[in-house]
Amino acid sequence: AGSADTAKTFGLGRPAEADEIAAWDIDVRPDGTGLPEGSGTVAEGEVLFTDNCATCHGDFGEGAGRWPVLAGGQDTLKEDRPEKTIGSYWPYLSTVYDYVRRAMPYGNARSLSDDEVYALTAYLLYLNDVVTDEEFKLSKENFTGIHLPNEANFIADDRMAEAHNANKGDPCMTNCMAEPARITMHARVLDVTPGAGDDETSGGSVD
Amino acid sequence: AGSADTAKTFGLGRPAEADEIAAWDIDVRPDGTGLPEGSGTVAEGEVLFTDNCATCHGDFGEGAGRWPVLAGGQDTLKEDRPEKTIGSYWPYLSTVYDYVRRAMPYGNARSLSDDEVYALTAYLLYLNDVVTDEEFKLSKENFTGIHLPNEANFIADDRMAEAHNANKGDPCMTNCMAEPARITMHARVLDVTPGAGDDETSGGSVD
Amino acid sequence: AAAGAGLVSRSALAGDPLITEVQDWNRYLGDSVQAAPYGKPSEFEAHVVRRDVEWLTASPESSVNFTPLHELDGIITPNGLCFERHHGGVAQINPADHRLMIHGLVDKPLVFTMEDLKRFPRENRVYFLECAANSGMEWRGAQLNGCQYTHGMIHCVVYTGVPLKYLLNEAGVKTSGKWLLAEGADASAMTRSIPMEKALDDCLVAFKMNGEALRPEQGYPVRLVVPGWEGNMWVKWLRRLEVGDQPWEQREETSKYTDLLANGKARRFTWVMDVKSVITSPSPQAPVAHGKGPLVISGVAWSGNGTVQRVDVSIDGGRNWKTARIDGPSLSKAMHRFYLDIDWDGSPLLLQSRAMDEQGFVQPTKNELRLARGDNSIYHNNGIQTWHVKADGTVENVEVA
Amino acid sequence: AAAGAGLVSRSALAGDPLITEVQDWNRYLGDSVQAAPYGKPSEFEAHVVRRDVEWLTASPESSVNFTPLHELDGIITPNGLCFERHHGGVAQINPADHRLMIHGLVDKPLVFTMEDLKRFPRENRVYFLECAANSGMEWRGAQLNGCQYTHGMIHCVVYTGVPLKYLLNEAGVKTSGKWLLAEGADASAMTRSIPMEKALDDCLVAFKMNGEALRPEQGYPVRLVVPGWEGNMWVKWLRRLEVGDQPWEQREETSKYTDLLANGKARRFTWVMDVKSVITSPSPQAPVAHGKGPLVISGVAWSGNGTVQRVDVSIDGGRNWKTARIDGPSLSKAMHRFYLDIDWDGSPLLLQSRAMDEQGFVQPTKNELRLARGDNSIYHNNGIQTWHVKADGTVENVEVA
Ligand code: HEC
Ligand code: HEC
Ligand SMILES: [Ca+2]
Ligand SMILES: [Ca+2]
Ligand SMILES: [Ca+2]
Ligand SMILES: [Ca+2]
Ligand SMILES: [Ca+2]
Ligand SMILES: [Ca+2]
Ligand SMILES: [Co+2]
Ligand SMILES: [Co+2]
Repeated sequence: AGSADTAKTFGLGRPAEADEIAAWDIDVRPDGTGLPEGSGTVAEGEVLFTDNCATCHGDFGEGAGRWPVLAGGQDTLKEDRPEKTIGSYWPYLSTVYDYVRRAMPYGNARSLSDDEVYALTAYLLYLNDVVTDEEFKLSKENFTGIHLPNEANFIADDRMAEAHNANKGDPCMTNCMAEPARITMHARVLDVTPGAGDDETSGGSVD
Repeated sequence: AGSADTAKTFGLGRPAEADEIAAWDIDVRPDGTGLPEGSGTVAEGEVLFTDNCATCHGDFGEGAGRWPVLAGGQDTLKEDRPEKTIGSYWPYLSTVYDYVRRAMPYGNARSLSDDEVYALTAYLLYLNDVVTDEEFKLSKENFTGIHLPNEANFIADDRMAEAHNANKGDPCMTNCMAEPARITMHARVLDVTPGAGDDETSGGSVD
Repeated sequence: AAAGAGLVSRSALAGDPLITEVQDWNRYLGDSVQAAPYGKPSEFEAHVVRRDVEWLTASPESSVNFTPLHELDGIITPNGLCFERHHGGVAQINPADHRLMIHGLVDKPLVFTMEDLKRFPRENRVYFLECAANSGMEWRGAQLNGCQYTHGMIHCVVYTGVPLKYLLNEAGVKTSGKWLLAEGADASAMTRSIPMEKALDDCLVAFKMNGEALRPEQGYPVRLVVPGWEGNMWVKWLRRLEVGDQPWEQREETSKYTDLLANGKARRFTWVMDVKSVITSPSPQAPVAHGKGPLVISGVAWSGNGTVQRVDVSIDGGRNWKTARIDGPSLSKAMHRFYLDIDWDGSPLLLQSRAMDEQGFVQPTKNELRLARGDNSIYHNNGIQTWHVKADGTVENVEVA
Repeated sequence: AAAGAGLVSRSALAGDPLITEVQDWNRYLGDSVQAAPYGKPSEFEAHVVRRDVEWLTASPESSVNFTPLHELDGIITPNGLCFERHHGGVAQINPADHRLMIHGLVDKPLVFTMEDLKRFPRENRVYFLECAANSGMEWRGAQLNGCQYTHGMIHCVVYTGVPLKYLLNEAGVKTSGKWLLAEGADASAMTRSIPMEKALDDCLVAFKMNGEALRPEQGYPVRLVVPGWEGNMWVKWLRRLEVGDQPWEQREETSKYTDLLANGKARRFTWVMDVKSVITSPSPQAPVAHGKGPLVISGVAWSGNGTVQRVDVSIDGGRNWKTARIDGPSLSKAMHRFYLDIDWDGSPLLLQSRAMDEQGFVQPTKNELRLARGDNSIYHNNGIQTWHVKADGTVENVEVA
């Protein structure tokens, strides 16, 4: 009998087998680590997308109803209602492959083959004008050669440099405004009780 | 606007009306405070007890099944299985009046009149041999003249004087017993999963 | 779609199929955010419930059920698992219909609504509530196999409430007012006498537990909190507070909750809950399933005198002790969680825990208690508990010498 | 029997009949101790539930519901009311079928069962979990009338779990291992990259919340706890931990949970949840029903940087401030409860709270945030909230200047 000690090991758990690791280790990184063997073309992807994805994401990735938009939105990031898509916002193509393989189609995840995910990823590149050739074939080999347009626009967390964070110190306690405060905006959604009244709104969405 | 302050009052609540206080203020103390006007005899109490109490407490307060025993048990307090009743254990008669009025009959509390409670209390005195006359009438007037046998045996909390409490200080950590510990008793109730196995037992009860 | 294309080969792989095959919960959508507006535990936790012992009482409406301590960790008891003790069943009261009256030796007798109470300054405090009868069935010897039954008349939650002193101050206690009678609105109209000194010290009139409204079985809409003192005094469904100059000697402080000694004398007004602890795992309901090697010994300790300063654990029936690690907040009159992480060699153990509180009181052995009080006491059994862990991992409630 | 004999006269008495007449719950027995093995709130609390906002999301299985902060008090969120956010519905997993794998840049890739995890030394810690999108709908301006919706993507519970460092140590992290990928077993197979420094600091692999097993919607049987950091990283149904030398740039750290600035640049890896507070009562869903006089202003404050040092409250829209009373435990990266008890004169109020944390960070105004980041950010809105209390006691969500 002895007490706990951070440095020591406990001899708990069992070795993970190679096949077990392979079964779960499906993540893909921007440098291509994790990409499986295989390939798929834009044309193949179009068929797959129409069959498995378009009901939610629209034939051209424009999004049906409130389901996510996957294509378009280029040059909207500084506008009033930016549209963040694979083409307009996402920094890395690896994320598309990784995410579609792990989580799509929504409600039937892990049902696509590796080749099918290559084809769908190729088609999403096509819908976003990153490739223009319907015969383009995406493969493990050419994958890391492709870059998404917005990659350079991601920066490190610099919240600390914002004015209100940079100037620490005791905040003002009395007469902090020259004039009495006046109301500049009222809540737009007046009835928050779900089911009672009008649930429709022009409001934003949650991510 | 100001912050909380223990000394100040808040002006909350409303005055309690006399009738409201009277409706709830039914407690009775050993000195007779709280006793209502009225009276009742042993004989009246016997009828009431038979009608309203005996199904649970037995015709003579001996307790039906596992329902509480109300009479008897005198001189058992030092024995192996003491029987604590009004006659053998309770220090004050006021408690009988107070409790029967507030909580009995079980399942139909507050249904007895003040006279009825006097009569039942008289009958419980009779069942416990504190009075012996069936014509004895208990009333607000003679109430505090009656003392229960065990009153003198209640003492103040002196747990602090017990050996294990009196000697504070760091307890023994090593070789605290001359010999290795040996098991002197095993749990008597082996199956504690209610509903599974035998729930009957010779064990004690909870108060 | 190509559903299953990748799976055919997978199922032939070496290793645990729970890993190599895609499981339903990894593929198909689960419940939505609309499924459970008020959530409940997993179906796989259905065994984690309060349990009663039918033979203990004549009526399940004046009875007790027990907190499943062996299934819990940390210091907070979830509201759904806090043991219940009531004497006339659970009163169901609409808060709009509830009133709290203060009268007696006061300047201004007052009636408060629940809304009134919520306008006083509030406090939040973590306190254990232990029934004085907890472990009472074990007074004569080991009887029940499971800490749920031997020690489960305790819970520990965060209370939100108004300091009782604010309410008393509002009514204005006369200088002759030395005692307080607290009364419940339930079918037992529960009453207890409380000395004014305690009432003005740390008592709360609480309307919330663990952040939400009190549960009905814990006195909804409002109960008294009497920190460190026996649970029976924490009057539920609190409706009346009378100030007086003497105690009332109510049924629950004479017939019950008095401590019969060997000489026939009985102690009354034994309020403080003494320093106490119990190992919750391993224990009879939580046997060791994994054989020798790393074993987490875990338990709870508490004291009505304040914080727990130290807990020692013995694996040899009290001959030798090791100081356990107290983990998580150490708050006055609250539960404390302790652990001793050992490397079990697989041989039988006689597990004990021994708590020491901030005032230096040390948890006694059961034999020390019996020596002091005889065999006929019921309440305030804070004796050291022994669990016999056998080589096969099963655990029994035993006593040792 | 003489049932009712005493009552006939009573009903004619002056005063509140709820007092002068014997109520049913004071006469007849209530529910027994067998009625609710696992208890639930009073029927009179049926309105205290998590609520969602249907128009927010396309699918209720990838959606959010909100903690009813306006109904709660203290610092602990009851398990049944902790907001839910999931991306593929609630996975229902039998703990016997759950596995946790550690692999990648480690000496020994390992697989743990739940039983294995429970043999490591445990800790108990109180932490808030806030979604980075909390208050995100308010970025462009006041939108929702109720702190449940504006601030309800937060909860605070006690976790019991194993320090992540013990598990990593067990597998043996190679010196090249600088990042950790955490993955869930649900239908979204949720993934996030976590820097090794944080993983080895205060992260827990937790299996209990508030004493009992994790709730299914909170990741039963096991979740990651990443104290002070955005909720999305606290991977639920945790099944895999891969050690690597670089971050993975997963969907939830690129497409989502990145912060778009006015200049079109976007911040990534914004992990810490900034110092923040909100007044929970009065608030739009908790109007003032009692008119002028004593009024309890109550709220919660928290910071991913540690403890909250101070909370100031303004009743005039930020012109003048009073320091509030922080009540209850002040624990690092946990919720704090504050109160300001005022004597309301009945005139309209513009209520605000402003928290300051142990590192000296002060909660900014919404306009300061917009000035720094533009109008298109979604996450990390820790701006000061304004409630307009009108003379009739109703409350609206407004912005002021
Ligand atoms: C039944 C509706 C549905 C179907 C069918 C569907 N998706 Fe989705 N998709 C969603 C939802 C919902 C999300 C967002 C999930 C979340 O909240 O995490 C999503 C997210 C995505 C995203 C990430 C969007 C972003 O901006 O982060 C991609 C890429 C995607 N889907 C691709 C696909 C592909 C490819 C298919 C077909 C193989 C597909 N989806 C089928 C509903 C669907
Ligand atoms: C349906 C069963 C039942 C009936 C009828 C009943 N009682 Fe009781 N009585 C009980 C129970 C149960 C208790 C213990 C309640 C508790 O746990 O607090 C009790 C307790 C008592 C006690 C206190 C016993 C003690 O040792 O503390 C007295 C005195 C008493 N009853 C008197 C009466 C009288 C007088 C009547 C008739 C007017 C009556 N009871 C009718 C069930 C009953
Ligand atoms: Ca990998
Ligand atoms: Ca192909
Ligand atoms: Ca609505
Ligand atoms: Ca009185
Ligand atoms: Ca008469
Ligand atoms: Ca049984
Ligand atoms: Co006592
Ligand atoms: Co962020």
